[in-house]
Amino acid sequence: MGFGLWLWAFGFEFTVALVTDTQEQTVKISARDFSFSYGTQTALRRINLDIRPHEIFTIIGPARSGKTTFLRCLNRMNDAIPNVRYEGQVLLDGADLFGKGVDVSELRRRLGMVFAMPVALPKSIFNNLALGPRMRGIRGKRRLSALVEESLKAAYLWDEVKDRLHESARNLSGGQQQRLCLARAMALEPEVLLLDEPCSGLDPISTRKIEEALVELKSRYTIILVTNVTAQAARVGDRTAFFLMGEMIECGATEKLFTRPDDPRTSDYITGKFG
Amino acid sequence: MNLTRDRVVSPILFAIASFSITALFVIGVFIFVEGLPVMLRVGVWKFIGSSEWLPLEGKFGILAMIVGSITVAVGTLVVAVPLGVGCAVYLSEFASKRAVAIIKPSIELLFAIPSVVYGFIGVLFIVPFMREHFGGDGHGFNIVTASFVLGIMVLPVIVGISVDALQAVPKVYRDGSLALGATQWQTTTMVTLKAARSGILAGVILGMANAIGETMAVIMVVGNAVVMPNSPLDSVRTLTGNIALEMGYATGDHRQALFATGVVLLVMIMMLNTLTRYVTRKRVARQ
Amino acid sequence: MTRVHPKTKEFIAKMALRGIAAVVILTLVSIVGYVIVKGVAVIDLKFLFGQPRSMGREGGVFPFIVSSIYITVISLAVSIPLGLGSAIYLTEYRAEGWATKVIRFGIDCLAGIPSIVLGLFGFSFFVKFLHLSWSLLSGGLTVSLMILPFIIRSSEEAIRAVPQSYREVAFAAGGTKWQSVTRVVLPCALPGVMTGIILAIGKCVGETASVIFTAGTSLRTPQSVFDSGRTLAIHFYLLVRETGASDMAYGSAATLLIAILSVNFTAYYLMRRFLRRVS
Amino acid sequence: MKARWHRLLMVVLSLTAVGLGLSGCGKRPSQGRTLRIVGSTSVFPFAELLAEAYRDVRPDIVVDVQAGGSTVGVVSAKDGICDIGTSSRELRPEEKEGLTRIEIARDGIAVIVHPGNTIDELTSDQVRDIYAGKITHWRQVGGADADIAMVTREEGSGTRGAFEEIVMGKTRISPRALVQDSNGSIREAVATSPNAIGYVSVALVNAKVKALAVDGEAPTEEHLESGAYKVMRPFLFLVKGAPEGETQKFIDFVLSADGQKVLKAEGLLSPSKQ
Repeated sequence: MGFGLWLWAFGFEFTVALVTDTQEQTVKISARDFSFSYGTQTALRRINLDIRPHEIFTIIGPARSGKTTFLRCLNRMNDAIPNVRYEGQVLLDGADLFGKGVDVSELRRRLGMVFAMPVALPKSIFNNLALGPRMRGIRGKRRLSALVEESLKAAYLWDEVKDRLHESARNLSGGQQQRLCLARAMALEPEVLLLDEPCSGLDPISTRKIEEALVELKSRYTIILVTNVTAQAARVGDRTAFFLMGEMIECGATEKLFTRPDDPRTSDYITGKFG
Repeated sequence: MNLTRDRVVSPILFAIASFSITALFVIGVFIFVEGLPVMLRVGVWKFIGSSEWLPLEGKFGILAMIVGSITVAVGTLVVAVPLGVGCAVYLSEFASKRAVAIIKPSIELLFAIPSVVYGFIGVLFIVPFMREHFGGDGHGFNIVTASFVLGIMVLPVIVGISVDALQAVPKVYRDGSLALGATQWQTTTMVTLKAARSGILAGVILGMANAIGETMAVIMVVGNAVVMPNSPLDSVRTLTGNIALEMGYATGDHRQALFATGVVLLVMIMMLNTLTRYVTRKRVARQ
Repeated sequence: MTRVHPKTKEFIAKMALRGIAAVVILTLVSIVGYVIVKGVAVIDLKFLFGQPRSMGREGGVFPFIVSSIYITVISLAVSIPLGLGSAIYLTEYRAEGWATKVIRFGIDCLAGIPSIVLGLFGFSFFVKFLHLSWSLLSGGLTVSLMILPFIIRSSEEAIRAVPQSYREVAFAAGGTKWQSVTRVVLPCALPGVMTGIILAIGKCVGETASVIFTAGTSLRTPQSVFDSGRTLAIHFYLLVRETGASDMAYGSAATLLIAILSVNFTAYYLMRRFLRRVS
Repeated sequence: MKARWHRLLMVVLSLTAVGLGLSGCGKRPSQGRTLRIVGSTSVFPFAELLAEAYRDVRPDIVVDVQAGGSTVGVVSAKDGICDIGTSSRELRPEEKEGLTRIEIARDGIAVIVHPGNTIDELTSDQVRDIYAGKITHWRQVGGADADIAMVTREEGSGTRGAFEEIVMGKTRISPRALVQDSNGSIREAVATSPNAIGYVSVALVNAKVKALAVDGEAPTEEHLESGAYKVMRPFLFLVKGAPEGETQKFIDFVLSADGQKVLKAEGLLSPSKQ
C-alpha cells in the first residue's frame, strides 16, 4: 500500500512535468521510417508521419492496409505476436516507444485504446471502468468513484447508467458498450486516445454520439482514429492519413486530402473506385 | 513494480507447470526401480508371455491377466459405446434444449459416484443374475458381469465427452444437410456423427482407459481366477486386481512382480494415451 | 431389399435413441436412488457423529467422515494451486511450443496412470521413502497426484474459453500479464475452474484403490494429518467385502453419495446464480 | 465480482493454512501414546476388538490398527514402521531373525459351503482334490447336480498359506479357483453362491454359511482344543527386539484373562501352551 502511494505520488509529478512539456511541443507522436513485420510478412513499410497534440488524426484505407496494425504498434499491443520486428522509430514526446527501459504498462496507460468491437468485461459497469486505475494501484474508493464518474460523463454515458453502476456491463446496448469502452480508456487518464474503427458495429445514432464526444474530447486528448468510413474521417478529422498495402500514401489536412489529394490512389479511394 | 512482479511470476509458474513432469518422472522411477529387476530376471517375454502365476514358487507370468484386462475393457466398450453414444446422440440432436440443460449436468454428476458403489451393485444384482441364468465357469463372477459393471461406470464419461463433441459440430453443417432435404436422422448419421467422429472416439478411448485402470469395482465382480478365459462366462483376473489383491501379502520378488505388473499396466495405458493423442491431433489438423 | 421410407427410419431411430437414453438415465438414477433409499433409514445423528463399534458393524461413521474430509482438503490444497498455476502457465505464459508439448504430455501420462499404480507409488514413496507411514498426509498427497491432471485440464479449458479480446482490454488498460490473468481472465474462467474442482472433490471422496495403500484402514478418528484414517469409501468397500450388504454398508454408501451429490448440487446452483449475475 | 474472486483466493489460502496448521499440530509424541499395529487382515478384526477393549482399561493410549497382510506385518515390524506386526501364519525361517514372536491365539480354518448345500462332511483328500481341480462336480462327492465353484484366498495370504500347508500338501490349488482377498469376502461369496466352497477363519463362520466337518470332525471348539480338527494356524504378534514399555503392557493385556475373553467370544482359541 505504501509502495502504491509512493508510486502514485511519483506518477503525479510525472504528469505535471508532461503538461508543461506539451504546451510547447508541436508534435505529440512522430513515426520516422517506421517498418513493422511479423514472420516474413511486412505489415508496415517506412511510415513517416507526425501527429500534433490535441488534434483528431484520422487514418483511412482499405482493409489490410496496415492502419490497425499501425495503431496497435503505438501502444505496443503487437508485442504479444511471436516473431515481430520493428525498424525505424516512433517517438512519443520525443522518446522512442521501442527504446530500452520503456515501461509498457505505463505506455499503454498514456495511450488509451478502444477496439473495433465493444468489449464489455463480464463485470459491473463500475468495475469495468475501475479496472485500469486499480491495476495502477489506485485503491481509494473516493478517487475511483471520481474517476469513474468523470470518464462516464466525458463519454456521454453518465446520465444513462448512473443509477446502475453496479449492474453487469453486459446488459448495455452495443452503442452504450462502445461508449463504456471509451470511458474505460479515459479512466486511465491518458494523453492520447487510440480508436480502432470504434463505430464499425454501431447504428448511425450511436455513431453520432461517439463522434460528438470525440470532438468534445479533443481539447483534452490527442486522438488517433482509424476508420474505414471515409465520411467519418471527413466529419471529425483535423488531419488525415491514407494507408494502402502497408504504406502511407498521403497525409495532410483533412479538407485538403479530401478535396485536392496529391496522389491519384487517394482520390480513387475516397471517390469509391476501390476499397 | 508490475514488471518486476511479472518477471518473477513466469519462472514460478514454470516451476509449477513442470511439477507434473517431475511427479511423472519420480513415479516412473519408483515403479520401474521396484518392478524392472524381477522382470529382467524372469525375462520380459516370459513375464508377459506366460500365464503361470505362482509367485511363491518364483513363477511370474501375467499373460492371463493382460488378456483379462483387455477382455474386460473390450467388454466394457461393447456395453458402453452403443448406450453412451446413443444417449449422447439423443441428447445433442433430438432432445429439447431444456431437457439437455438438466440431463447433461446430472449425468456428469454421476461421474462422481465412487466406483465401489458400482461394484457393490454388481455383486448385489448382476452376479446372482448371471449365475442363475448363464452359469459358466465363473459362477456369476465373470467377464460379462465385469463388463456390465464397468460399462455402466464409464457411461457418464462417454456420454459427457460425446455430447461435447456432437455439440461442437457447427450448426451450418446440419443446416446444410437439412436444406438438401435430408431427414434429421440422415443428417445425424451422415453429417454430424462423421464430423464428431474423432471427438467421440477420444471419449471412448478415455472410457477404455478408465476401464483398464479400475480396480476395486472389478475385484468385487470378476472372480480373480488366474486363467486364460475360454468364454465370456469365465472368471479372469485383471492387472489392477492382481496388484490390489496380493499387495498386502507380498514380499521380496513377489512384491517386485506386483510392481512389474504396474509397469506393464503403465505401458498399456501410455499406448492408449498415445492413441488418443494421435486421434485428437488428426482432428485438430483437419479443422 | 425392401427400402424403408426415410421418414419411417427416422421414426424408428428416434424411438430407439429415446429408449437408449431412457435406459442410460434410468440405470444411473436407479443405482443412486436404490443405495440412498436403502441407506437413508440408517442415517441419523448417532450414525453420522457416533464412533464405530465392533469393526464398524455397529455404531457410527464419524471417523470415516473426518478422514474423507482430511483427504479431500489435503489433496485440494495441494492440487488447486499446482493445477491452476500449471493451467495459467500453459495458456497465458507460454506460446505453444516444445515446452508446452512436453508438459502436456506429462499431464496426459499422469492422468492415465491407474489409481492402483499411484497407490503403489504412494506406498513406496510417501509411506516408506518419506517415512510418512500410513497417514492422511500420504493418502491426500497420493490423491492429489490423481486429481492434478484433471484440475489442470479443466482449468485450462476454462481459461482458453475466455475471449482473447478480454485480455487485450486488460493489456490496453496498462495491465501486466499477471494483472490480466488475475483481474480479468481468472474471474471469467472461474465457473469452469470450479466445475473441475467440484468433480475432483467427487473423485477424492470416492477414491479407494490408492488410498487403501497409503492412508490405511484405521478405525480411529484421526487427530492430525500424520494419523492413519479410513475414508468413507474404503469403509464401505471393506464392509461390503467383509459383511455383505448390511445396513451399515448401505448407510455408509448413502452418506457418501448424499455428500458428493449435495456438494455438486450446491456448487452448480451457486455457479448458475453467479453466471446469471454477471452475464 | 472482484470481491468474489478474492474470496475464492481466501478460501484456497485458508485451505492451505488449515492443511499446514493440521500438519503443525500433528507433531506430537507418537511413542508411548499411540500404539501402531499393522499386519494380517485375518488378525485385523480381532486386533481392532482388542484395541476397543483396551480403550476401557487405558483411555490415554491410542491403539491404531492397520490391515495390510501378514507379510506386511512382518516387514513393518522389522522396519520399525509399527510397534507391533501381526501375522496369521507361522513365520518362515528367514523372517524370524530379530523379531520376538508372541502367539496371542490360535484359529481354526473352516471349510464352508452355502447353507443350502446337502453335503455336511468331506474328507481332507476330497477337499484337496476339489481345490486341485480334480473333483469339479458336487455329484462326485455325493452332492447335488452342479459344478463346484471353489473360492480361495490370494497368493501370499496367511490363511491360504496355512490351508495349503495343512490340507493341500504338495498339490497346487487350481488356477481356476475364484480369488477373494479377505476372509469376509470369501464368506460373502460363498453365502451368495449355492455351489461354492471356501475356507475361512472359524471365528468368522456364521449363519450365512455352513462349516463342513473334515475327516469326520466338525470345527467345534472342543475338537479344535483337542486337536482332532487339524486345520489350524496361530495368530502372532511380532515385535522388533524385545517388547518394552507400553507395547509390553498391551501385550500383557492381550494375553491376560480380559484380553483372551475378547478373543474367545469371537471364537478363537487360546494360544498353545509353550
